[in-house]
Amino acid sequence: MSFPLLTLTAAVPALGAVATAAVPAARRTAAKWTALAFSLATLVLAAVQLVRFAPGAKGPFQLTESHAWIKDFGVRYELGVDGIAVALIALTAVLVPFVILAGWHDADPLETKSSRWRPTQGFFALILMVEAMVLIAFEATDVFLFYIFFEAMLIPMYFLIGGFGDRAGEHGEAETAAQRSYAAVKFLLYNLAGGLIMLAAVIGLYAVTAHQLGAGTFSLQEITQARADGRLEFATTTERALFLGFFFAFAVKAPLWPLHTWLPNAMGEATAPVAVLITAVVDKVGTFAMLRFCLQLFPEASKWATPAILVLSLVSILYGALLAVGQRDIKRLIAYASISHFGFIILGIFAMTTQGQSGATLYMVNHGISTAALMLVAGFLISRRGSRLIADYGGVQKVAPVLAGTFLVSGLATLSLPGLAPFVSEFLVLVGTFTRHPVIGGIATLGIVLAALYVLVLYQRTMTGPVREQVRRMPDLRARELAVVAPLIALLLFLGVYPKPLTKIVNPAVEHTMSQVHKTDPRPDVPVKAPVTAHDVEAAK
Amino acid sequence: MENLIGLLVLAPLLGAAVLLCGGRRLDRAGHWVGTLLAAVSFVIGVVLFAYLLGRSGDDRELGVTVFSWVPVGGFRADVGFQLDQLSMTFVLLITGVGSLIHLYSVGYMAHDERRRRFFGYLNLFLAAMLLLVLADNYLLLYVGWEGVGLASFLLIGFWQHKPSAATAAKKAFLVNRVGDMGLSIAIMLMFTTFGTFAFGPVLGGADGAGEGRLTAIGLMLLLAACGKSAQVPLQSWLGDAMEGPTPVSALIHAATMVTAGVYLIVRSGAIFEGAPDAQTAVVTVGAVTLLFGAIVGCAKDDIKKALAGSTMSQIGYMILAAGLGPVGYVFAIMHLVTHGFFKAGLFLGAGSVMHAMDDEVDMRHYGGLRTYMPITFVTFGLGYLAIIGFPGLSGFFSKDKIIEAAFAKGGTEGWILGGAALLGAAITAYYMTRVMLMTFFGEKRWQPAPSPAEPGAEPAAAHGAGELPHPHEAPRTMTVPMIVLAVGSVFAGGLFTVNNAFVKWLEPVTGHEEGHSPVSALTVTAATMAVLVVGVALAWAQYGRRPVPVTAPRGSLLTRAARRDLLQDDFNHVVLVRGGEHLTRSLVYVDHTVVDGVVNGTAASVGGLSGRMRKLQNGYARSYAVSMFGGAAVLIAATLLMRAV
Amino acid sequence: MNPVNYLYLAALLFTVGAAGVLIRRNAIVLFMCIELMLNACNLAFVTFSRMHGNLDGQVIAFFTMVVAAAEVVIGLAIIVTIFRSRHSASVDDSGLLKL
Amino acid sequence: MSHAASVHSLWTLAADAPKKIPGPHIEYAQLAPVLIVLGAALLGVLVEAFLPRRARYHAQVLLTVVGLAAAFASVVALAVGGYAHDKAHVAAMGAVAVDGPALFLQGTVLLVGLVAVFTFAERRLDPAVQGRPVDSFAAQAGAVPGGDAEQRAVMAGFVTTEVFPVLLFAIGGMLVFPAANDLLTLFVALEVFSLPLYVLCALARRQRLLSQEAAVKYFLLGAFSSAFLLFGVALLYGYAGTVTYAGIADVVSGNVQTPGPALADTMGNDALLLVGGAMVLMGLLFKVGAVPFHMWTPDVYQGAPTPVTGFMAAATKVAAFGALLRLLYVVLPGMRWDWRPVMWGVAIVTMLVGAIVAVTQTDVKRLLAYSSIAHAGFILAGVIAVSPAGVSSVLFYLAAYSFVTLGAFAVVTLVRDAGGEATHLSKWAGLGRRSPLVAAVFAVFLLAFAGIPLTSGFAGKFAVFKAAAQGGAAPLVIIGVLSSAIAAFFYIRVIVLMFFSEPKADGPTVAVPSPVTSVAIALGVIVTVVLGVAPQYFLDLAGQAAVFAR
Repeated sequence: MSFPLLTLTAAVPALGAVATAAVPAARRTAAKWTALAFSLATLVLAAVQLVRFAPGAKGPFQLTESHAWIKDFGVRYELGVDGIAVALIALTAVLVPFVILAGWHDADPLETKSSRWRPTQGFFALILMVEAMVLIAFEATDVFLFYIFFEAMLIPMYFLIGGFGDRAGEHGEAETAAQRSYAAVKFLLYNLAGGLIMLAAVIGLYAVTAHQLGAGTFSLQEITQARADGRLEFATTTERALFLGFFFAFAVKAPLWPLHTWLPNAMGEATAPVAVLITAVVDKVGTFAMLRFCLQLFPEASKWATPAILVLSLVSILYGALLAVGQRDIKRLIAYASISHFGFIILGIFAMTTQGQSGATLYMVNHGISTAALMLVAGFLISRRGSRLIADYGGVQKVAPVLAGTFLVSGLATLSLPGLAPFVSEFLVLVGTFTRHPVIGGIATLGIVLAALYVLVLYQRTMTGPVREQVRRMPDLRARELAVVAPLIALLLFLGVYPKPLTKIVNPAVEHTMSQVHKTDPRPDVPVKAPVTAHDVEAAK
Repeated sequence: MENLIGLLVLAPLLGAAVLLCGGRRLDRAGHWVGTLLAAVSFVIGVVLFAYLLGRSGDDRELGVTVFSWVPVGGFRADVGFQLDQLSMTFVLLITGVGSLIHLYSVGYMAHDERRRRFFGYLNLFLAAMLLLVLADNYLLLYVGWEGVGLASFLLIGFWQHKPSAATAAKKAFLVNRVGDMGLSIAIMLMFTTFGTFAFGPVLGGADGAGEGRLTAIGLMLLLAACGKSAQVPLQSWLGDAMEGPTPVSALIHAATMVTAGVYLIVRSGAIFEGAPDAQTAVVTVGAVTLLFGAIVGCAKDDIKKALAGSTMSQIGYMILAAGLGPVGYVFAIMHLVTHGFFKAGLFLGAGSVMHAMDDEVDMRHYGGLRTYMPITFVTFGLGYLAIIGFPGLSGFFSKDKIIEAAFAKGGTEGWILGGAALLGAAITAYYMTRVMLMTFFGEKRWQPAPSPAEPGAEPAAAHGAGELPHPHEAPRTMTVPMIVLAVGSVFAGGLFTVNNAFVKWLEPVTGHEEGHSPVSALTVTAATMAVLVVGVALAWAQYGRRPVPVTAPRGSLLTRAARRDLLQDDFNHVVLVRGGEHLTRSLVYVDHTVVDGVVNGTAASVGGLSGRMRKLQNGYARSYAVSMFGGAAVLIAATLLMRAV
Repeated sequence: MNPVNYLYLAALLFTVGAAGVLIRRNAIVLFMCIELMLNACNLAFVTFSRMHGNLDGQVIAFFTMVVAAAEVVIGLAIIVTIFRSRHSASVDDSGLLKL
Repeated sequence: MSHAASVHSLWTLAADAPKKIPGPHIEYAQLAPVLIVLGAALLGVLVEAFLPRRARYHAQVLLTVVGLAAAFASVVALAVGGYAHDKAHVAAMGAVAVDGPALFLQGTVLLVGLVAVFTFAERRLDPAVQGRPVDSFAAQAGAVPGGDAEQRAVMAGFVTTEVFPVLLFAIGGMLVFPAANDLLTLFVALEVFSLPLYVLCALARRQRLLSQEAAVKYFLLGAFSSAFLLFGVALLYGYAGTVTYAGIADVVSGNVQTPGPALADTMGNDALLLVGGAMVLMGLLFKVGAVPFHMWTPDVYQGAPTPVTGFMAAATKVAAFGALLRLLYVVLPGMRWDWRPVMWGVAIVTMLVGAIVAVTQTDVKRLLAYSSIAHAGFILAGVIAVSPAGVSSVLFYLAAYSFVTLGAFAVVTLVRDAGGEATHLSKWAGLGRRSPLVAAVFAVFLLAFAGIPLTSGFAGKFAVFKAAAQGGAAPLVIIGVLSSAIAAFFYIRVIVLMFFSEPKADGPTVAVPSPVTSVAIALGVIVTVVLGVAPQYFLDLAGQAAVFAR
């Protein structure tokens, strides 16, 4: 038994959550530093994972751990990572310290109401709790284990959304609280409903495996192996039903049109760091699971559902973008933009090409970083003025140029400007889709125009124009805030110019997925003599 | 030597990074840093040019692959550069004119507190533009393509406190994005067709692909070119782009960036040659735009907007030439270069005038400036002569060739295109003469300075409100570039034509065919001269003989339409902006009431059902008993029924 | 007499008892109706016992009686308590707990 | 055949020389759990009679706890001794089964009873009278609420320590109920645990009118349903000529080789079997609170003293489901094609009605009542599976559910205002701000009810749905999942109320309980988490206990 690195990676934030929660009520700052320290320790462990991960190694999963857990349910504590998971684990581990740092003052109590009321400790402990659960979900190779944490993470997330919000604006405390609680409940119910439908499918999966293999199992490797050996065969309708059950849950989480309406509420009402946690980290579990579970467990059904899913993701792309244009609230705008981006991710996954799926994976990472940057800067902006309405801003660029500049760069990343990371992934998704479905790929390209529209409109209305009176005394980014944004932007630039470290680990995993689905990339119509590319040169070395 | 190519891009990129991230410390010296790095780039360009000249004509292509950028499956995107004669031409134009305009901006932006940032943006632009022309594949070209778009966005909106500038910047970016969409679809089509999008294999393998596919790629490339080069129907942003500082208009929106579309089409010649329909579309766009821009240019009273119309029109010529195939490629590029000189010079002159007139842009408020600013007058005048195609000046050589080539297209098409080009030349002469006359001749129509602009606005008005401007010649940093460009405007065309130098230089890359015009070259030249005279005369009759009214007369229907960009903006506004607003607003409504409504409705109906079922629990033990009794009856009946079935 | 007739009688008594529970208001009467139902059961037990020729049914009848007696004790106690608090033995008057 | 048969021979052979009356063969050791509990109950009655008032409380609590613990120990001993599988058999001349399910459920009931005693014994929540601590039960149950007698009883500091022996009697009945192996024992056990519960319901110290009303409703409807059950027993007896489970099962499955003429006659009459079976089922469904026999549940849960509600909700369900399982698996497997569709219907309606009606509840106890109805539906889904997996899943679910329920009701006893427990939900607003710990604990219970992973509720739900799916009841699983989603809504609503609503100025306070209630709640939390995170051991236990002796 090798060193349980994966368990440790998830255990550290979990321990951190306990430790943070245990800090005495009065010592809020200590709680913050504790949380930050644990999140950084997690980052170190994620980095160790990246180093230990060998992209070319045989077998779909590495760093595996496997222990018996609930024999009766056929459940094993099975962890393992492929390139996709490692990338997303790294994303999570990178983002959480920034989330903590960005939310440094978000949970400071207005006044100490009661010695037992400890919002600060709770806030940071919950964030770490979410991180731990997300990490386990990325690492799990047992469907049931994944499901458990997929569902369980809703609870801390729910408290984060419902329990902490921006300072009340014009509406007053009561209405803000009511809206926040509505958003939290909506988030939870949507996702719970998705999760419960998935539960039915999980149970169905058990019934099928138990019937055909003699003992029920949820091990991804065992199931794919059994399918390859012909020991396990799904009846067509069964496979489709199970696929739909799984997909529904992931489509709610991702979220895919028309299951998206919880996201704008949740992201709008939550504080910016929490919104980042939702869209950049937690939602990624949904798209990740489509790639890992939907496609690998139910390849035939995935192919069967592809046309419908492609259309839905296309609708998501355009619909999300158009609605983003129509928003008056900064955070809701970013939420709808995310819906559009998730459309791209799902499009890439179901394009069933290596470019599409690699692009989708890169997209998950890049969208995580870019949205985090944009949302956090937006959060800094909102915290200065106490309003989320776009109309309440104007001319910020003049008084806070660094804030405006970082906002613009993040926005440009969101609209996938070449040179910044999201461009690479978006283009890969589009190319991957286009090679198989030219019409859908072509229409999806409209998304890049709309993205420019909502980002630039947002920038124009908030940052440019005459300086508004309420904005005039706005301070520029503080050192802590810059420490949050600058590394994210640096990362966006780096991954935009040199995404190879990512593609190197992601590609083998995607090729494995493609082989599970029995799909190969379409050949070019007029293959020209392949030019010798830098890739070949480097590969030859 | 190859490694110098990378340095060419890197130098201004470094400048941009240093200037934008360097902070306030660099405020004092930033502009010189920027100018220096632009000059470094130019020097490298010249070195490379010399190196290329030293090699034989067919061996002037340098290539270097820096690193593998995005390798995924069969998708292999590299960061690699390719320097051939075509790119070299652009490199020299970009870095040369770019350096001059950097220098000019040192003076022009002297009073702007955000000058450092301005130079950062300019350097960023140079880097992106160089990347665009040096890339060895379409995807990297796309990076440069969007990069210049970004720089253009930043520079148009440089005076962000002016809502009009911010709006114009956004509009430019958006319209360009539509074009970019075309470019990305074109790249995707290439990848689907050829499995690669590097210049070499794609252009080399183009004959293997079906015409339909090539036409599709060609049309998408044309869409891209229309966006970047402000061609109909995506021309609407260029006029608004004049909100940017004038050096920007000169560099980006006249000399270099807007010509990227021409570069793209010429570069992709092999594709268009396999797709006659796409070529037809290209020439059509070119012809329409050259007239469109010219007509708009006639009606504008804003000096920069008039020049912007002219730019559109001149690029229309280039696109037209590029669409003609090997007959026109060389002339498209040649006109591009000469236009780079004289249009940049004209813009710098306009900037000088505005600088002198307290940022006044309305030509109706100018007049009689020739005595106050002689250098500006002379350089502007030379540029004017060049653009209208005065014999011997650069515009004459390049434009004449294009008109010839248009006639050489042959058939009705040739007559139409040639006629359009000829008509365009007449209108050019007319509106440029109009600009010249209104600005430098006639009596003074100066107006008191408008109320002071926002603090930190364009070169701060030296005088208080209500005073008449005191025009003066610009400082040395501004006049020197103007003079250099004027020299270029005068001699470039002739230099290129001597010994057919330009044709020979570019031929290995673009190929060249002599056109077979139904009318002789001499006839064309004569006709051109004739329409030129007519144009100048008309303008003189209107603006030289008679005093120019300070407020614009209502004008004819066409004039009014032309003032409003031939209603194209109104069309955009009604169809796209309004339509878009309606669409988004109704979608917001749909999202809230329908999509969300279904969910909330489900929740509400469960709640309603719950409320009604709850009423059954009425507290009376006997009704509970009834329920039990009924339940028992149903249970029994169902059990019996099951057996019966 | 055919023992089946006793069964019909038992069923009838049971139904009458059940109907009484459903329509009478007085808790005591209601309770008596339940007793009637129990007695109907007893009748059925005894009849079946006779039919099958074994004694199980008769023994059960005794158990039923004991249980019924116990129920009376508990039931009356509860009903009397509530009567004392409310001065009414109508089950319809106790409607505090509802919805 | 059993004691009844021997009585028969005595009767018909009366003319012969009287023989020695054969003594019944009773395996006392194997019935020890029941005997210990009932013995302790009798001792408790004696304590009431002979000990001075002041000593009674401690004596009763001690006696009850010791009795239950001893009974539990004997259950464990029996299980360890192999009675759960190898030696499983039917004891006491066919009246009582000693087998896996019986022992598992008896163990569960005893543990539930033990924890319930802790909540019964809580004396710190109500303000002390004259320096004497009082518990949740009426000072003098017979006194008119608000009357002089009550005043005097209260001032005198009377406490109804009788609740402990009464509780023990109820537990005794519940121990027999799932083990009952003939219909007569079933009926008697039913009455033995029901009658004490009726009494317990009427004993609330506060809001006595509600308490009495609950008792009278429970009593009348309970008696009504037991009449149905009894008539069903009569019909089954008429059909099979016997009331033992094995005997009836033989007749149902046609295993009787040489039926007598009467038996042959009635055996042919399926109506007797079907109607009788349905009526017995109805009696049991009433006890588990399945729709449409559920209507007593909310009223009684709300009106009864909260410790009693907790006990009743947990233990009654355990016992009644045990009996239901045994009836369906031992007696009626031969006619499963008749009852399965019907039970499908009942399960579906129960899940949906429970979940839907709960959505608009405003009283926390009623809310939990409806939630218990929905849970009954989920458990029924496992019952319907008709497989060992189904049995074990139901056993596991019952164990998991009962501790969550006990814990939840124990928390309800803590939230109080001037009028006693503050059960109206509006008063729970902002509880999370005021008492984060109590609110968090209650949230854990609610999440377990909602079936969120890592709680016992999830493991249980997964187990029953898994069994149902394997038994081919996929639609049931889907409906179960849907109603879980609806149910989640109202659990979440309470959490929202506690954590995200502003506390009201006149809101309730959370009383600091004595260690007994704390222990009860802590046990609830521990069981909830342990069964959620590491359920394998308990699933094994339930799995091993899943075979019925016939």
